[in-house]
Parts: sequence; C-alpha cells; structure tokens
Amino acid sequence: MSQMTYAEAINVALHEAMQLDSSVICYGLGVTDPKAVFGTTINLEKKFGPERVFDMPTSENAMTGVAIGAALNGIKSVMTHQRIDFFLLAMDQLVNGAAKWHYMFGSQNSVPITIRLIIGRGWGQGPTHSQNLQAWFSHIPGLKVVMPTTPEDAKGMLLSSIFDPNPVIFLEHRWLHSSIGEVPDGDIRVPLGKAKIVKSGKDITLVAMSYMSIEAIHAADYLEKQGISCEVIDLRTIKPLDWETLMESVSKTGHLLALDSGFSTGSVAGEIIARVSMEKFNALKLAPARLAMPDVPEPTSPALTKGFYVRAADVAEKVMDMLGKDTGQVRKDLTEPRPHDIPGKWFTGPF
Amino acid sequence: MSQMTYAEAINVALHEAMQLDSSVICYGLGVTDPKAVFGTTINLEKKFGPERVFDMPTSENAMTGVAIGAALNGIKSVMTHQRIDFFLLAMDQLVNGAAKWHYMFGSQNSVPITIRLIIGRGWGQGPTHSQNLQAWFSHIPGLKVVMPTTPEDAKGMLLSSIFDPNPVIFLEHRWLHSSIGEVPDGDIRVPLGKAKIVKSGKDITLVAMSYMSIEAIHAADYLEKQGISCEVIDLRTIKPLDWETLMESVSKTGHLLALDSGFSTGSVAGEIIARVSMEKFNALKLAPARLAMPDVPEPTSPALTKGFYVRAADVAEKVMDMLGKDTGQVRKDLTEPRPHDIPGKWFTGPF
Amino acid sequence: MVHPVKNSSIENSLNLFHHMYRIRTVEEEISRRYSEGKMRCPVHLSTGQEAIPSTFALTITKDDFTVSTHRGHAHYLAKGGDLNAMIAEIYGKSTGCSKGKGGSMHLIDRNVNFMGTSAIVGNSIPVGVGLALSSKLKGTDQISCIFLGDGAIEEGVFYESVNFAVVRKLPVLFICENNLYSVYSNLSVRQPIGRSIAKMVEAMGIDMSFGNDNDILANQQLMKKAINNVRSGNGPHFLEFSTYRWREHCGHNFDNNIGYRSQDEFLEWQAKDPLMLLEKSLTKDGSDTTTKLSSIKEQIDSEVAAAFEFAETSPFPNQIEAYEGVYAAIEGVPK
Amino acid sequence: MVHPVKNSSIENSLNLFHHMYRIRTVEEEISRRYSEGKMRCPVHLSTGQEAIPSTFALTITKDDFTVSTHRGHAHYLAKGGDLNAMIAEIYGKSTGCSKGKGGSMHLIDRNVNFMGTSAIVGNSIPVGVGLALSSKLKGTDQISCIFLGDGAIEEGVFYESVNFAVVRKLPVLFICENNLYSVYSNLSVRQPIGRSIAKMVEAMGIDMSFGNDNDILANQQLMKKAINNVRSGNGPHFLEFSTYRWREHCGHNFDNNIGYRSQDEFLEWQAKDPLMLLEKSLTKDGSDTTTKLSSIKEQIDSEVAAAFEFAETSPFPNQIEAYEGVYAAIEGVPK
Ligand SMILES: Cc1ncc(C[n+]2csc(CCOP(=O)(O)OP(=O)(O)O)c2C)c(N)n1
Ligand SMILES: Cc1ncc(C[n+]2csc(CCOP(=O)(O)OP(=O)(O)O)c2C)c(N)n1
Ligand SMILES: [Mg+2]
Ligand SMILES: [Mg+2]
Repeated sequence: MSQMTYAEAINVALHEAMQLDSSVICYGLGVTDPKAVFGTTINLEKKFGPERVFDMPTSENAMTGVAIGAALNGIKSVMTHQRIDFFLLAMDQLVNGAAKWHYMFGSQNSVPITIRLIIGRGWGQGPTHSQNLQAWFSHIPGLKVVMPTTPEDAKGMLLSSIFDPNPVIFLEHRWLHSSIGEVPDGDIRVPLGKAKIVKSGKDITLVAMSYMSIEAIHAADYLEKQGISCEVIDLRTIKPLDWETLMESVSKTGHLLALDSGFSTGSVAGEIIARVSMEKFNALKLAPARLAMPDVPEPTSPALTKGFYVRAADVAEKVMDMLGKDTGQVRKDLTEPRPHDIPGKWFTGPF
Repeated sequence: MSQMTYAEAINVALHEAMQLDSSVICYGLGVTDPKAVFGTTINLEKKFGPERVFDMPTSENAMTGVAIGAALNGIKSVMTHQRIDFFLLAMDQLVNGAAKWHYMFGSQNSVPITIRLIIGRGWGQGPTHSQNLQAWFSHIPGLKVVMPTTPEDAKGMLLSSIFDPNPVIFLEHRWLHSSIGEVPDGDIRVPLGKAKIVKSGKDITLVAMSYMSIEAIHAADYLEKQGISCEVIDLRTIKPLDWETLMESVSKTGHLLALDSGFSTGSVAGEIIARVSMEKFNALKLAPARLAMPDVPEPTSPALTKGFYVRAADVAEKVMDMLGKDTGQVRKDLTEPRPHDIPGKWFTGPF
Repeated sequence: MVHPVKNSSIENSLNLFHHMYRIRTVEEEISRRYSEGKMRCPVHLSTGQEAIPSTFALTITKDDFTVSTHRGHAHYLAKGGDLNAMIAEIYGKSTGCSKGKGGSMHLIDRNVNFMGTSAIVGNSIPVGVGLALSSKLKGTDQISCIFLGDGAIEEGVFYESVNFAVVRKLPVLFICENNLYSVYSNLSVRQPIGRSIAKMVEAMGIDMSFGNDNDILANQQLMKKAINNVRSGNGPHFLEFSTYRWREHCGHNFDNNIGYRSQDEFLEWQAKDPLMLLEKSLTKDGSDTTTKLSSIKEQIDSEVAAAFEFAETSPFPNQIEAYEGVYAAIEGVPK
Repeated sequence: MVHPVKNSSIENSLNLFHHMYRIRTVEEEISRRYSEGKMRCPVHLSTGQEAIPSTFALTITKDDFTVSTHRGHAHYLAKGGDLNAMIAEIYGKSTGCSKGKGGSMHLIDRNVNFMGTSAIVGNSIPVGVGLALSSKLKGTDQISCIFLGDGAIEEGVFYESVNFAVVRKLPVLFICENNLYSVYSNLSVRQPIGRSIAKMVEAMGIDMSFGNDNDILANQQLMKKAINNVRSGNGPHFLEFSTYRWREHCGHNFDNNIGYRSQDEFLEWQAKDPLMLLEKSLTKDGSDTTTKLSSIKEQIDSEVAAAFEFAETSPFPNQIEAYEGVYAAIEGVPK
C-alpha cells in the first residue's frame, strides 16, 4: 500500500501489466516523450524497450486497426490519446471493427485492446478538447467502458482492462490525474462491471462516474450536515453497468439523482433514469432527476464557463429541492471555487 | 398531389431543391451511377450537370469536410452514403467540425449541409451494414437529426433539411424506400422538430420513428380490435425532439411505450423514457416501457435474425402486457411475415 | 539462378490452373444458384480476377497472415481456407466459418491464418499491418498480406497504414487488385487520370511492383519476389495488378447493359481471360496434360458440388445464438 | 521578365520585415504575458516560423480563402486578420474574433476571408478544399490556401483531401510548414526517414515546390509562383517549407532542456533566424533603411501594445452567451 496520484497509479499499473505479460504493448502520441502523457507513461520505454513502448504517427484510425490486428495474434495493446476528441477519427475501426470482431467471426478471436482516452473540462480547452462521449461508447455492443474515480480503481481497473479479452475504453478525467489516494501494491484487479457504494445512505441515491463522483461526495457531505442521508454510487464501469447495485439502492432510498459529465440528451445518466423508471417504477417516491452538461459545446472563455459545469452546489440544491427543503443557503455555503476552470491551484496550464 | 414511393419522393425533393436554389449540390458514392442510390438521385446529373451532381472518391471523412468548406461560402451540399456504417469514418468532421462550427466561431458562419444516411435491417446485411445510430447523432449539440416515415414527410423534410442553416443528418430506412403514399407537388416544407400524431388514442402513447412507426401503426390497428386505443406518435425529427406533443400525449394516456430501431442501451427511446419519467412522473400510471434492438450486433444468417427485430407483434404483446390483458393470442394473430428478413416480396437482394 | 525446366513449368501451370479453375467454379456456382434465394447475404464475386489469388496460393505459406475485403472468396480459398465452411457461411449455416454470424463478407479460417475480411472498404488494411507488427514482436518470420481494391486506395486509412508499416519496417505485403471500378464508378472519377497507384505508393517510401493484364506467369514472378522480399526483412512491399471483374459489383448477374461500362471493354478483358489462356497453352502441351486438366476439373467440380451439398444440408444455427458471443469470456470466469 | 530594381527590392524586404516583426512581436508579447494567467487557453506560438506567413502576406489577396491549424496566429495576421480581435479572443473577451467561444485555436476573420482554424490536427484541410470547390462552382478566381504542419501529413484526411483536389482540379494551395516536430515527436518516429513529403505528395498527382531553411527571398519566389499557378487554373499545388519553432509546442516557454530536442539544433536554427538575417541585410543598405526599420518597429510595438490594451479592457462575454448560438437560426424564424 502506498500513497500516490491517479496518474502515478496508472503508471504503476502499466508497469505491472508489462512486467506480468510480455504480450502487453503500449503506444500513442507522446507515450515516450518527456511529458509522458501527464506522467502516466514515465519510464515505460526505458524499462520495456522501444519495441513494446512507442510513439506513433498522428494516424488515429489506422493505429486502432493496428491494435486489432496485433490482438488477433495475441498482443494486448494499450493505446493512449491525450484527448478523447482526437479519437473521433477512429470510430470506424472501433465500432465496425474492434467492437464486432469477436461476434461477427463466430467467437473465434478476441480483441483484447485497451484504449485510454482523456476527458476533461475547463481551462480554455474549448469545444473540441473537452468532450465526454462515454454515452457513445456505451451504446455499442461489444465494447466495455470504464471510468474510474480513485487512484486505487485507476490501477486495479486498468489492470483488469488490459487483461480483459474485449476492447475496453478506459476514460480518465484530466481533473483526477493529480488526486491522491492509497493504492495497494502488486497485481491488484478491480473487476469491471461492479459499482462501488462510496457512501451509504437512506434518503436518496446519487449515482455518478469519474470526476462527477467527486462532486457527488462533496454534495453528500454537505447534505449530511443538513440532515439528508445520501447513498453515493460510483459506477466505475459504464458498460457493463452494475444495475443490481443501483436498483437495490433505489429500492431502498426511493429517490434517484443521476449525474453525468457528458451532454444531457442521450447521456448515460439518461439511460440510468430510463432503466430505473422502467424497472423500479413503484419503488420511486418521486420523479427521478438528472444533472449533466448542457446540450452545448463547451466554450473557451473563462467568463463563459462560469456556472457551466455541474458542481457540488448544483447537486446539493437539486437534492434539497427534490426532497422539499429550502435551498436558499446552498450557494452561499458551497460557492464556486476560484478560479472555477482548474482542478486546483497547482494547475497553471496550458493543459 | 401524386402517388409515389418514398425513394421517388426523395428524388423529387432533390430536383425541387436544386431547381429552387443554384447553390444546392448533390454528391456521394453512386449518386450518378445507373442504380442512382436506390433510385433517389435519378436524372439529377442530367438535369443539373456534373459540376453540381457528382460521384466521389471513397473518402468519407474528407468529403464531409469538403461540404463544410463549401458551406462556409454558401454552398448547400446534400451528401449521400448508401449505409450509415460507412459514415463512421467521418465522425471527426461531423462532430468536431460541422456540429460546432457555428458555435465555436461566434455564430458568424452557418453550415447548411444535409447528410443522407441509409439505415436498415435484414437480408444478410450483417453487423456492419445494418446499424441504426441515431442515438449518437442526437447526443451531439449542433446537429439536427431527421427520420421521416412517409413519402410526404420524406419530401417535405428533405426540403426543410436542405434549406436549414444547420448540419442535418437525414436518415432513410431501407425498408421504407418502396412504400407508397400521396405527396403534394412543389416546394412543400415539413418543419423540422414537429412530431405527428398519426393515430390519436386514449389508453397508451406509442412513440416511434422511421420504420418503427410502421410497426407501431400495425400494432395499434390490431390493438384497436382488442379494445385498446393507442395514440401513435411518429417523431419524424429526433433532434430537436418535439417534447411538447409527446408530454401532452402521455399526460392524456398515462402510459408510454417507446420504440426504437437502434440498440437498446443508450437509445433515443431511452432518452424519451428518461425525460417523460422526470417531467411527467405523476401523469404515468405505471412504468414506461421500451422496445428496441437487442444490445447485439446484427447477425447475418436469416436463421439468426428470426425474431430478432421489433415487430408489430412485440409491440402489441407489450402493450397488452402493460395493460394487464391476456397476450396468449397475439403471436397467433400477428405472425412474423415470411420471409422475415425482407420488406416485401418485391425485394430480391442483394441490397 | 537455375531456369525452371519444362516439366516443372508445366506442373506449375497445372497448379495455377487448379487454383484458378477452383475459384472460378466456386464463384460461378454461387452465381448459378444465387437466385434461388437461399444465400441471403450480399456476395461480391471474383470471376475474371482469379489469376492473382492463384499465384498467391502457390507462394504463400500456411503460417503467413492474410486479411481481405468484401470481395474475399478467392483470397480465402487461395490461402487454403475450408471451402465447405465458406459456402456454409454464405448459406448462413451453423457450420459456416463464422457460424452464420458474418456471411460472405466475413470470412475467416484460423487454421490457415486467414484472419478475416471486412465489409467496410479499407477497414481490414490496418488490421493486416497490426498482424505484421505482431510477427515482429514475436520474432517469427510470418508475413502479413493485405488484399485491397483500387477503391480502398482512396481511404485515408490506407495511406496511414502504409506510412506506419514503412516507419516500423513491418513485414507487410499489400496486394492491390485494380479492377478499374469501385461499384459502378470508374477510376477516372475517383483518382487522377493517368496517375499510377503503385508509383504513388512508392513515393510513400515503399518498394513496389506492377503487374499488367492478368498475365499470370509474369505476375507469378512478381508475387514470388515480393513475398521473398518482405520475408527477408526488407520492410513492406506494394503489389498492384491490373485486372477485371466480369459480373456485377454485388450479386450474380452480368451488368454490362446498365451503362456504367461498355460491352467492348468487357469483351476485351474476357479475351484476356487468364483461365482460358492458360488452359489453351496447356492443351498444346500434349494429351498427357489434357488428361490432367480434365482430371483437375473433374475433381474440382465434385469438390464444389460437395461443398454446396454440405452447405445445403447443414443445420441452421439456433435462434438463441444470435444473442451469444457479443463479449469474449474472461478466462476462468463463466459468462 | 523585368528584374526587380534595387529600390523595389528594398521596399519588398521592408514589407517582409514588417510582417515578420509584427508576427514575432505579437507572439513574444503573448509569451511574455502568458504566465499572468489571463490568457486561459492553450496557445501555440510561431516564433521562428515567421518567414512563410510573411511571404504569404505579400502575395495573397484579401478575397482568397485561408484556413489554418492550432498554430494559426501568424496565418491569421498574414491574411490581414484583425489583431485586436485575435488578442481579445485569446483573452476570452466578447470583442474576440469568435466572441470568446473559440480561443487561440479558433480564429476567424470573415472580412479578409480567413475562414477558420481547428484544434484537431488535419481537420481544416478538407474544409479548405471545400472552399476551393465553392469558388469553382461560383466561377470566381478565389483560391483557397490551407496551412498545415508536418504532423498533419500523417492524417488520412490530408491524403483524401489532396486526392479530391486533384481529381476535380480545384484551386487549392497547400502550405506545409515542416518544423520537424509534432508536439515532442521528431519526424523520424512518425514518417520514413529520408522521405520527402513534397515528393510524396507530387506522386499523388499534384505540382509541388520545396523551400529550405527559412530562406525568405527564395521562399517568396516559390510562394508567388505557386499562388499564380493555382490562380491560373492549373489545379492544386503543394508547398513545403522547412522551418523551426523556437518555443515549446504549446505554451510560452523555451523547452530545449526537457530532452526531446537538442540545444545545438535550436541554436543552429536560431542562427538562421529570418527576421534577424533580414534586418542585418537591410541595415547594410544605409541609414535611410535603418530609420525605416526603426519606424516600422515603433509603429508595430505600439500597435501590439494597443491590441493588448484593447483585449485587457474589453468586457467579458455574458455568462448567458454560453448557451446561445448552438444552432443557426432559420431565416425569418425567430430562434
Ligand atoms: C467505407 C465504405 N464506403 C463505401 C462502401 C461501399 N462499397 C462496397 S464495395 C465498394 C467498392 C470498393 O471498390 P474496390 O476497393 O475497388 O473493390 P472492388 O469492389 O472493385 O473489388 C464500395 C464503395 C463500403 N463498403 N465501405
Ligand atoms: C487528431 C489529433 N491528434 C492529435 C492532436 C494533438 N496535437 C495537437 S498539435 C499536434 C502537433 C501537430 O504537429 P504539426 O502538424 O507538425 O504542427 P505543429 O504543431 O508542428 O505546428 C498534435 C499531435 C490533435 N490536436 N488532433
Ligand atoms: Mg475495384
Ligand atoms: Mg510540426
């Protein structure tokens, strides 16, 4: 057990995986450069050599197909993109190829590839460097979609993703990379498809993923002081989603608020509301609710992103509103941090 | 007013648009070939010349960017792809470019492009020629998504799409191309964003789009004989979706079944269930329901697609089940047509 | 270098004939039966294009990897893929090489490292490059062969794949069958008139060779050299062959009447039919050869008939299988 | 052809100096102020790369179209884009050229047909080709210029765009600024060593020229010829220039210390600084020229200072504007 950042936990997991299995390779733009993808790929090339760890041409689509081909002969690729937005170039290889290969060839091959995509928000990233497209991936049969929140889960789920025989989309939120936590040593595997109840409670179920789980926890802490007991579920895996844990929680609390870092319409949070409404209609004491990003591209100016993101205050206000409590005090208690567009003071840009 | 097929209606709309406005151009693989994209582009090149109507290289991504660039100088492109699946190669240009251009450059340009994509099912099209990805497009701010069901709407909405200043994804279901209907002459515009109540009823709201609206109508006709009155809403536009018409209907019927031709998880039908559950919770008399494609790539063998699609029988059975009626007779009354994998006997493949 | 003696040259020609005749017979039999409506998936036939896969068949080894396209029957057969399993796949049977999930456009035979075909133009190209990367990582001498058409040349992914193969000097053989058309579109509306595909690709930093007119013996030499070259570790190679498909792009008919190409063009190519020419030249070699030709035909005719019989009598997959196999199971963890 | 007389040559050099000095000053002023934290978006500076946009500025006309990349400040300025509006955009102000929505990576000035830049590598290339298609359709003589880096060459969309431009003989000028790096990756890990980009593109069927080492007067001739060529209807042209960025890929610092490139390499290029060399050669031309240089500098220094003042004092957009402008309004229909 050691304390480390989320980025370090990813780095440790990559070292562990490559050490354990010589068929694991790691590539992507910047994987071998001095910045090492926000530090996540440090020392990999040094340790495992340029055959297994390499930079690549700016050819997102072909390089995804390369991972598929290598996978058909037993190579487990971890491919990294510094922004999810760049990966839009590779949708053909991902959706027509990787996701369907096992199925459409009668289950003779598997495609064990892991695609690390960095999502984020803030700091002038603007419309094409800040998308959170998890809903797209979770719509596609054959893909697994993972969104860990804590350093421990980042490590344990990256290891599980790499050794999963299916294509896994591994989404890292840029605002989590510097968060710190205890991480067990060695080959720890956190199973895909199991949510975590990070806080148990009885009044309402807050369900979230990745960075939104952090906002949910802040809100739950605040709400606790206001006498509201929230059950916070960190989904961790978006597909397959752990419906069992979720349904059980809603059965208990009778209230649901689903959070999402993606655009509202067609969000994963929407799918959650839909499934709960269809399957636990009678358990719901009142209308379920969702807080996600507005259906708007993210603007660049810091003036325009003020109040743009879903923050703990929004969550707390929504919960109190749902439960019929007075919300007048919330925004005074939970002000938007300043500056609002960075994860912490340590962050000085440009990324 | 004349009787024509859906494919002819599209052809007529293209002629009308190109006649009305010399800045309309039309291109895509096969647009000028003898088959003329299932007959939809017949005579366009002859009438409007090879500068405005042309075939293209198999370069889906660049050709989408070409439409954007031309649009910035006032050209209205109608681009056509014979399968939606091919267009996965162009997600970068569509999502990072076309959808955001107007917004991210401070509303100085608009991008009036129309992208015709053919969706479908059946007849051995298999995993990569049968996807229905409307949920993806409707998740993206800045796109409009249109899915007409009738020949009249195909014509009127294609005209509206072409003259809309935004990028419009125009989805045509292959099984509708040969359906016949009355179509008004001339420059008729069916507004985007307005659903149509194709059958009014009081017991349950059936909401559908494109080919699924046909199955919904069949089911409603059958259910009427069983004493169940369905209100059938043909969405026609998926984004922006006509929430007003939908909410009003659910308020009246208290029951909702949403149909979709896409994969279940993350479907447009899911978003509909979610929004109705959040906004009309108290109007719902019981849990809303959804019928969409299974979360499975479409297999090729006709043996494997038996019972695979959502058919009128499934809809009728689901409705009766929701309303507590005996469903024992449904599948005897509404058998799966034979062969089950073609829209009609006239269809002999290969497409 | 030792020149091949006459006998071995006849033997070689008989072998080529075998492969060409086999591919032709399979495709024509599909064509003959297609309108029965039992093969319920799109088929893209290679009648007229048999020369290239046949030279491939004689040079490639079982362990080498191969991927192909929508028009993949010939490549599957040339690589040694199981004929019965292919026909059964087209019939949608459980004995099909993809268990009925994939159809004509998704062929695979792992026993001979035929790794798959794709219905999306260009889609299998980088997959082939990835297979070459895997050989290099594993230190084997397997090369990876990628069949593609002239249309696939237009996809950006082709170019990206070539670039990466060159940068990492991977053992990839690109085999482009330039049949002048992509569906009903002539090359001239898709690529610059007069531009050589092979020369363009050469400028990307890759060795290339170009074979004309279905000239099978000349092309065989190009194929051999290219395969040897790639296997020797000289990096990727690009082969372009000029050829012609006889039947419609998708389906079983002739379609010279619909107007996108001329009957004259078709006849010109039919006169260069490599199968017919080879047979003609072989029958000149005396009655022994003629007898051998007949026995090859006989053997193949009955093999093909048996394959269709196998396909027709095989069971359909069970409906429930449609819902299985979306995810691969984690080892040790039941699905 | 008349050779330029000495005087007009000095004047030309002074004009080039004007543009280079202006771009340099803007970029360096951004760099100087960046750590204040008021420009809250990624910036990709062109310090060291000024020669190419400056020759462009002197030849291109206002009506011609231009698109560019994440590293687009210099191109925007060279095309005649409004300096105040650019700096304001980087500051996220409502007076910004994209009203604060886009930032440094999304610059536009419709008044001079600078049509946009993109933060996605390769993304604006086909957009430029589409603009050329529009000129052809409208029968104007506007050409379309596309700035791109050596990294963008690796995207399939580049290749697809070139192909389409050639097939339809569109008036497109591709201007590739090859600065050897994509972020921290040297060309050698991304493209075949020793392969010429320009020659590869030529093999795609396009005219090309190559300019070395920031040699500004030579490059100016190439630029002029290329622009004339494209305008004359000879189809697309590809220009490649070898150049070097001085500062880090993204941000305001020097970064030769972090290890992806050597200080020596940097110093070698700095010694070829086109701005410094031009100034040196001009000051040799006598005191009159020296005075003119000083007055150019003075004028630009104060112009740039004013632009920052404008940006700093401009109002921020209203929060509510974030939610506006997702869709363009249909004419006659209120939003
Ligand atoms: C990405 C994509 N675009 C378009 C198609 C439609 N399509 C199917 S086959 C084909 C022709 C490709 O031509 P070529 O590569 O020359 O192969 P050929 O059919 O001539 O063997 C096309 C365009 C497709 N399947 N995938
Ligand atoms: C599709 C895509 N992939 C990766 C990136 C990350 N990225 C931003 S700038 C850049 C470098 C591009 O290099 P080049 O085209 O040579 O331009 P330069 O920065 O040298 O001017 C990269 C890879 C991106 N923005 N878009
Ligand atoms: Mg072809
Ligand atoms: Mg560069």
